[in-house]
Amino acid sequence: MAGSYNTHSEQTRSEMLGEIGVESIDHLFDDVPGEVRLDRTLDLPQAISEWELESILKSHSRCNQNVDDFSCLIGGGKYNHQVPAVVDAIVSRGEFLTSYTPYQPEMSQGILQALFEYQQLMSKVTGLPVVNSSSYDGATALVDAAWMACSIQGRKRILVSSAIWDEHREVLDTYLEPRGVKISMVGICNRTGGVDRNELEERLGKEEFAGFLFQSPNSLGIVEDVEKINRIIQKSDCLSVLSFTPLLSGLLKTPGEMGVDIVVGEGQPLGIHLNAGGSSLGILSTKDCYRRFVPGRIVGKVTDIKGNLAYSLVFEDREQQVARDKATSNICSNQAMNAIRACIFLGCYGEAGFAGLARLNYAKAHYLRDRLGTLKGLSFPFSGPFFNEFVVGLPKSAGDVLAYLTQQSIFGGLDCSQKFGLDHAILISVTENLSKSELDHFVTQLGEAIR
Amino acid sequence: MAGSYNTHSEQTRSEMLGEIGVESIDHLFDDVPGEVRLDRTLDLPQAISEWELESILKSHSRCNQNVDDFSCLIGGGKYNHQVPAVVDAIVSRGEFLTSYTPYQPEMSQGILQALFEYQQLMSKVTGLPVVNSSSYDGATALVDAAWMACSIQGRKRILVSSAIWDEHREVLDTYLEPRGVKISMVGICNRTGGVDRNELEERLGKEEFAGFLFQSPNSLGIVEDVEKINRIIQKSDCLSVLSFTPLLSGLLKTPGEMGVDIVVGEGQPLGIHLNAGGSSLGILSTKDCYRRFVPGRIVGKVTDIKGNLAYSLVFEDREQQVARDKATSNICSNQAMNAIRACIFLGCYGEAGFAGLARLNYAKAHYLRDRLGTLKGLSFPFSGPFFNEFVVGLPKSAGDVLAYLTQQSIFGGLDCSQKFGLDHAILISVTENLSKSELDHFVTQLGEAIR
Amino acid sequence: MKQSILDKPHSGRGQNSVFDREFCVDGIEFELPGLREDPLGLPDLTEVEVVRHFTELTRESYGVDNGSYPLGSCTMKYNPKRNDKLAALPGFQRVHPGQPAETMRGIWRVMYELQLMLNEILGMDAFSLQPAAGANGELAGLFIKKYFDVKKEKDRKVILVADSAHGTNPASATMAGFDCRIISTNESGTMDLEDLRSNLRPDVAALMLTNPSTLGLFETNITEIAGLIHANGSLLYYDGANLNALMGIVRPGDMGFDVVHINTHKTLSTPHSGGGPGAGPVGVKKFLQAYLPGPVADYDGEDYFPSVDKEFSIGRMKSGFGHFDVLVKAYCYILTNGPDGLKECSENAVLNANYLQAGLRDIIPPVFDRLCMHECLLNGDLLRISAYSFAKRLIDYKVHPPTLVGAGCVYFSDDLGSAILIEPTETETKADLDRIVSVFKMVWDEVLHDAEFVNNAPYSREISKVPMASKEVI
Amino acid sequence: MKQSILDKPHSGRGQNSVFDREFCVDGIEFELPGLREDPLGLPDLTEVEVVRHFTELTRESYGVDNGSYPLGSCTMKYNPKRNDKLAALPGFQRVHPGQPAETMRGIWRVMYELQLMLNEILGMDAFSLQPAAGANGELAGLFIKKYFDVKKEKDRKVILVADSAHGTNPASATMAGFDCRIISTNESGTMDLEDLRSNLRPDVAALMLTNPSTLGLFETNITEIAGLIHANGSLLYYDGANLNALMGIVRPGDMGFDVVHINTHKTLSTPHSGGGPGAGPVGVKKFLQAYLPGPVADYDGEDYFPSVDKEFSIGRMKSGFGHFDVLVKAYCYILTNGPDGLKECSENAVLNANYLQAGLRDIIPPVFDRLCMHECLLNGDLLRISAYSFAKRLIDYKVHPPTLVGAGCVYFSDDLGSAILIEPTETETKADLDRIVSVFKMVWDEVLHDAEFVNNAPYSREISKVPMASKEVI
Ligand SMILES: Cc1ncc(COP(=O)(O)O)c(C=O)c1O
Ligand SMILES: Cc1ncc(COP(=O)(O)O)c(C=O)c1O
Repeated sequence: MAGSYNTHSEQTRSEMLGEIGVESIDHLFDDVPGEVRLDRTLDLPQAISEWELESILKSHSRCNQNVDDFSCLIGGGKYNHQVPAVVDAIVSRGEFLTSYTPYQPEMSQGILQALFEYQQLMSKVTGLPVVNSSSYDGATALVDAAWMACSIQGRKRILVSSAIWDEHREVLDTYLEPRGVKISMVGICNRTGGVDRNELEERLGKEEFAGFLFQSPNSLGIVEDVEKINRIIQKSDCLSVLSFTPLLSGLLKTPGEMGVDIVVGEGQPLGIHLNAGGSSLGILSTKDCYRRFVPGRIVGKVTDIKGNLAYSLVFEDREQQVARDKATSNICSNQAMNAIRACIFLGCYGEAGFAGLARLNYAKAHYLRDRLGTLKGLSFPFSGPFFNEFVVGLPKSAGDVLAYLTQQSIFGGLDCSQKFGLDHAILISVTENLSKSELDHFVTQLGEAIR
Repeated sequence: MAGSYNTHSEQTRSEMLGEIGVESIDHLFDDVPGEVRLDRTLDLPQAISEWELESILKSHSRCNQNVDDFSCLIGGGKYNHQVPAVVDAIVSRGEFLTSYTPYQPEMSQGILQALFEYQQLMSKVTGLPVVNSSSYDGATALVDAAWMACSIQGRKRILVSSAIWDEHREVLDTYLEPRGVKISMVGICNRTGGVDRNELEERLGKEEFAGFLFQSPNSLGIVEDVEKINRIIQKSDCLSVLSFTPLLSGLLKTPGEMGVDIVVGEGQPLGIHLNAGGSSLGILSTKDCYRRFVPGRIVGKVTDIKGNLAYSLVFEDREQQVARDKATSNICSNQAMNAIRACIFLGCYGEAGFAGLARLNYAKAHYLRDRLGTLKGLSFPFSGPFFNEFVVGLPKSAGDVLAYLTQQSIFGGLDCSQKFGLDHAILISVTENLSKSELDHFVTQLGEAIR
Repeated sequence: MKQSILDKPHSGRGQNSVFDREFCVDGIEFELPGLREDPLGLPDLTEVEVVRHFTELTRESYGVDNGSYPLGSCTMKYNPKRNDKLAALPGFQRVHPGQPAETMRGIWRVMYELQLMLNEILGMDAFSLQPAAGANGELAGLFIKKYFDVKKEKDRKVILVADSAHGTNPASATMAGFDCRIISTNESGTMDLEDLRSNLRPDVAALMLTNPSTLGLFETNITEIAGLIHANGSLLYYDGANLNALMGIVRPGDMGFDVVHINTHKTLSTPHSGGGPGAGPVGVKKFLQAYLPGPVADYDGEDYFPSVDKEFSIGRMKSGFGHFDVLVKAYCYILTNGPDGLKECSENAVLNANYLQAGLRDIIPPVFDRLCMHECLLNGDLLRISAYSFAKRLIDYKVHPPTLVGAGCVYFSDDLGSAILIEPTETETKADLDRIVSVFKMVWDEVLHDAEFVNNAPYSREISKVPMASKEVI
Repeated sequence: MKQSILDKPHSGRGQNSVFDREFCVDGIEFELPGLREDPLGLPDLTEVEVVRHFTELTRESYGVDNGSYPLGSCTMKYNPKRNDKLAALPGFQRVHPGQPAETMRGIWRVMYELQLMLNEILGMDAFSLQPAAGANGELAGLFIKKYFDVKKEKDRKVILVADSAHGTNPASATMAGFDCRIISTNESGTMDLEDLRSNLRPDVAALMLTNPSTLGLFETNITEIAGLIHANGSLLYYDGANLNALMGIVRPGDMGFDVVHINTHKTLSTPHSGGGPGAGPVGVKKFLQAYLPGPVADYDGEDYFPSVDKEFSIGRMKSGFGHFDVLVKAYCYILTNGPDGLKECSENAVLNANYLQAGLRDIIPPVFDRLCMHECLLNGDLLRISAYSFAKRLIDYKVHPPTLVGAGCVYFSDDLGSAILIEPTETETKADLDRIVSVFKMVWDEVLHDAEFVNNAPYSREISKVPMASKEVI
């Protein structure tokens, strides 16, 4: 017998079969028609011990470079922010890690409270009262928001800024096309790199949309003037849907304060590892009046039979397990533990730390931008304000430059050539994790690369 | 203000000072004579953030090679055995990790039980009923045993096998010399590599010793014939003290069964990381009649006021906090969490797994020994039986050979030249962690090295 | 209810280690639109306060590490610690998805090999690891209706689902732009073939089926069903939530399924983490391979890399590459078990469920009197109190309640309103199972003596019983 | 008492993953003397059983992560999680001590820098990081009597210790081959200088002193004491267990101490892990440097490496190189705090202790009516029940009892039999301290109303009160 986690000895199995009244394990599967049963052993590698497993996985992991060994200036929606050790320490505790969705509030007050506090803290960050206890990631949260807008407005047309992440655009297509939602795009202002507000106003004046979806900082790193955009939207009968980086609230008024109807975002910067593009967190937040359109789990307060307050999953009649084909979404498993990561992250940094973090990101990115300004041959195609990410025009192929930098142990940014009329260009992101000497080294190496 | 873990704002400090009735923080230190007070800031690096700390430590850690990246054939008392992930997962839980010595049994039944179970499981492995809840490491446990023997026998003379680890010998000297204990040595049989039993018998016949200290496998990898040695010891009025590798009990009769009086050992192989020579575990076990001579903490059962059984530290009148200058030892903090590691390790492997592990170590080591037998130029100076470690004679300088192997990402063993009449020789250790292909690769590379 | 993190007295210090000596932020003018002046309202706590707060919250939670968790349809088996450890290797965890492909070959290798292993376990030809969870896998699978568009069969607008289907099935159908038709269950607990036949019209794109069903029974007529579906030109969709019964024994692909999804957090032991992240790989037969969401992992005999069929792929299901951090644990699980180990898992899962069914039949008989698969559906009608209340008392004996109406995500039709679905999984020992049975019997005895007492359970937790479908307090 | 791991029903499977397909062990003849035939008697459990068992045991334990732990003299401050994480880096954790020196330069660098930082914090000239814990550091420090041997002053056979000294002080003295003489404490809680003078004879090798003392008070006469000791040709030994009061404020080296040890698991925040491992670096003034136990870390301007003074070193205190895994956390702690942060730690530690002393003085006045340092010694005589029983009731309010006779390792002479030593540490917030005070007051009120009730506390734990010095049940 094999397998590290199997339990019974042959003798125990016999005993148990005896109790059941069945002769052999095989007979347990009598319902399976003989003609489809597998008549051979699965063609998989044979079982291995813990140390063999460890050596195989370590060897695979060593085939990857990682952001500990490289300076990482790649952003594009996922960022190499510090994950406080406290976050990892808490979420690895078995009571959280090995639990299921908390269907039994009596057994799960702790995890329900953590999710509730996620909703509360995230609500501070978005400035809107309702937060679901997670969508899959920033991209699917944007889909969720788009669909919410359609449902709220009873209209299957949405208008989208062309400066959202490419991946998000792709995901919108995947989900909305089969559902018959029509997507139209608004371009950017070639000077600032922000949404072309004139075009926006024009489009909204001419057509009816369920919502306008835009992003800040946008895919060129430009921090949009949310208030101005919102004012334009409000003149039409269309909802404003903002996809934002939560860290921005460390510096700016919250989207809610600025009048956004539905706020979504990628939660990865909040204590979630990069995971090679693996699991992250979709933030989704909205106004009270739209609560019944929200997808996914919501934790709220109920009373137990003694009348005491207790946390519980609430408002389930929107969800698939109750509403079935009428549900706001099909989401069932979500990103609960990553939401809790974000909650602990916000708890660790707190008011002062969260603001400090945003400031430091700004300061480092602007330091680098200024230093790069001294390099001959670079250009900065957009004049709009930026936070911790910006576009640099290069005098030669971005691919070559990035390849050179990779050889110097630098992930130098993302190629954004041939977009928005750019020729050779890269999108560079800076986080608190980059030291001054790393930034200076990057400047030197980029200088080398474009010589 | 600086520091990541400090609590109070300036305002809180003022409030608190007000409650105390002191004007300033400075006044709290009025008892410190002005002439010795530090009148400057400590000359230390300025405070850093979590990510800076992480980058510094990662950079230091990268200046070391490690046994994940290298094939490790170094043993010599510490071994690259698998540490089951379960062990790390449990001991990192805050309830255990951040607790103090369990002085309050009511708050600490769990950790007391874990330590009690360590004592129980370790007692199975040593074959002796009494186990302390840890000495610092194998070396200091040997000192502890030596001093126990002296106290029991009222005699400050001990006889020691010359084939114990060099480090252990050094540690014996450090501790026993100031205390006036005389150490005599017994040589090895040049043929087998085991204790020279004739010399032993002769010495014991001539002089009176408190105890004979020997080691198995000894520092040449030879598994001593404990029963035979014990029979010799028993003819004299001297205690037998064995320092052993606990894994040996996976294959052999326990030292207790073979009649040893005090068993000590290095517990590192039982779920404790190598830690660059850092914290490990001293095993100490003995017969009931010697219980009052045992150093360190012991966990036992007591009754609470309702008459129910409870775990507690017991038998403290031997210890420094009660007996003070009459104590069996000065040990206070010990290796509790490493003892718990060993306990979980034994729990994970269990009867079958522990035996299996010992067998596998034996099998792999003997496979390598056989393969090396086919290489020209090597010699095997000792004929005694071995477990997972053995000496190989080289045709050229061990230093050169090991340096060559290091370049091939192999930690090839420990230099044991110029000892016991050896010329060029290395001590090679094999654990379950080395795969067949690594062993084969080692044979090839060693072949290259001695060409 | 513990004190909320927002109500903790703020120490007023906050995280004062957010600084970099080389960057003074104090003097900076932030040139951004909409600078904030008021505080956000986040708490300012010290690190030890944060640690204590969340440690305390974990202590009011319950996972597989704490005891039996026989939540039917959720397959709460042991989550191996070694997998958690290896998933956290920096060469996995600290890799940015935007890195050049040649700096992440190991990632693509793991994904590629996992795809192949899933092909073999499920009898499919190709997998995409993109979907974030089971329901997302369903959706991906249904988006493959693009196949019909390409075939110019645009009128296939209906998805058939069993009446016992998990809620995600109809919800996914709607999200993919379909209408649903429900197929009923017959007396023996399997799909009613008559009803199926009568609903199988040209507008049917696919039948979604869980096998074993959410009633814990194997669809004995599966080959016939597959024949009917295929004869109609429709696709047969496999909801793999219950795969744990079948590994190494029978493969969905061999049963005739064209599209499948699995939940790695069920069958393949990845932790469910209180709700997620999970992962929901979607697999297909050869003729649908080009439609898979991408990128998928590919291999050219030398390098491992991402690839996607530009023409046919249904597109991306999410940003990034699928939940690598979760998937790598599934990969570890398969490698550790090997083919014989996986088969034994399924054998023991079914053995354990039947052992429980047999042990409990005196007090809670099976709904369908036959052998079950990896979970048993028991009839709570004879219980004298509601199954809901009965289950709450189990909590006091440290047994997580099984799935039932009001607890767990499975859908039971009205006539199954008091059914109890128990899935012990293979990692429970016989002693564990015996204890579960004895706890049920103990509670049963308690009900006989003092139903009111049991009705007001649990007594051992921070809060008292929360009534079913409690109204939210705002 | 939970079921023992030895009493769990053995599943009979054990760890069946101990195998290597390439090495069949079944046929092997093991050529070893004394092969075993009978089982050892270890349990055979599945992995989930092991995880559940030990998880359950942790849940019946209490650490700083769970709440206040004001155990006097133990300095139970917050143990930063980042330090645990970094100590586990494979480049630290998976390094074999027998590796060639050039493959472990990073280890020696950390140790070297830590030695220098300790020199600076303590005002000493050289440190060895070898000792395994505080008591082991003491022993190392006392072995430095070799200095007298070299100086041919072999008759210095006596160590002076304060009557309030920790038990390890006299025990270490004995283990180092000395006799002890006890120096008494005067009315104001500091060392009785008269008694000291009268005991200061030519046979005295050293005076061991904790400063602040274990009574929580600073030895105001420290310079005078140092003068006396040195005039006698003896050494002044510093037991650094209470260093947490003094960082950045006053340095033992500047007070005249010749030899010091510290406990990293106190002042420098390394977890005490339920008893250990700790670490007890030992430091000396220049003239004793050569005697330090080795190897110590050294640096030649290029490389970091181990070194030892072959002629004078007292030798090795243990195998390996000192508790690197613990020491690296201390190193992280110092780096994170920086000089100002460390000073603030000590300031706040003293502030917190005095705040508690002030808050509690109505019901439990200080033994010595003056400002205390990092811990306060309170007089439990007025409590109406024993301090031991009083403290047990605190447990029900989730406050770990402070140090007192029968709890904690500090030694109190008879006249201090009901004293209570409280050390909150700097990582408790004002709110925490206020809660501790209110809990004490609550219990005080309870005593007034129902002393018997308090006497039988605690009520919230798995077991009831264990009487002081309970007899072992065999
Ligand atoms: C039968 C069935 N289908 C689908 C799902 C949804 O899977 P997920 O929660 O991974 O989205 C579940 C989950 O419980 C299920 O049991
Ligand atoms: C004053 C004093 N000295 C020495 C020690 C012994 O230190 P360790 O437990 O690290 O051996 C302690 C520990 O509590 C102490 O408080």
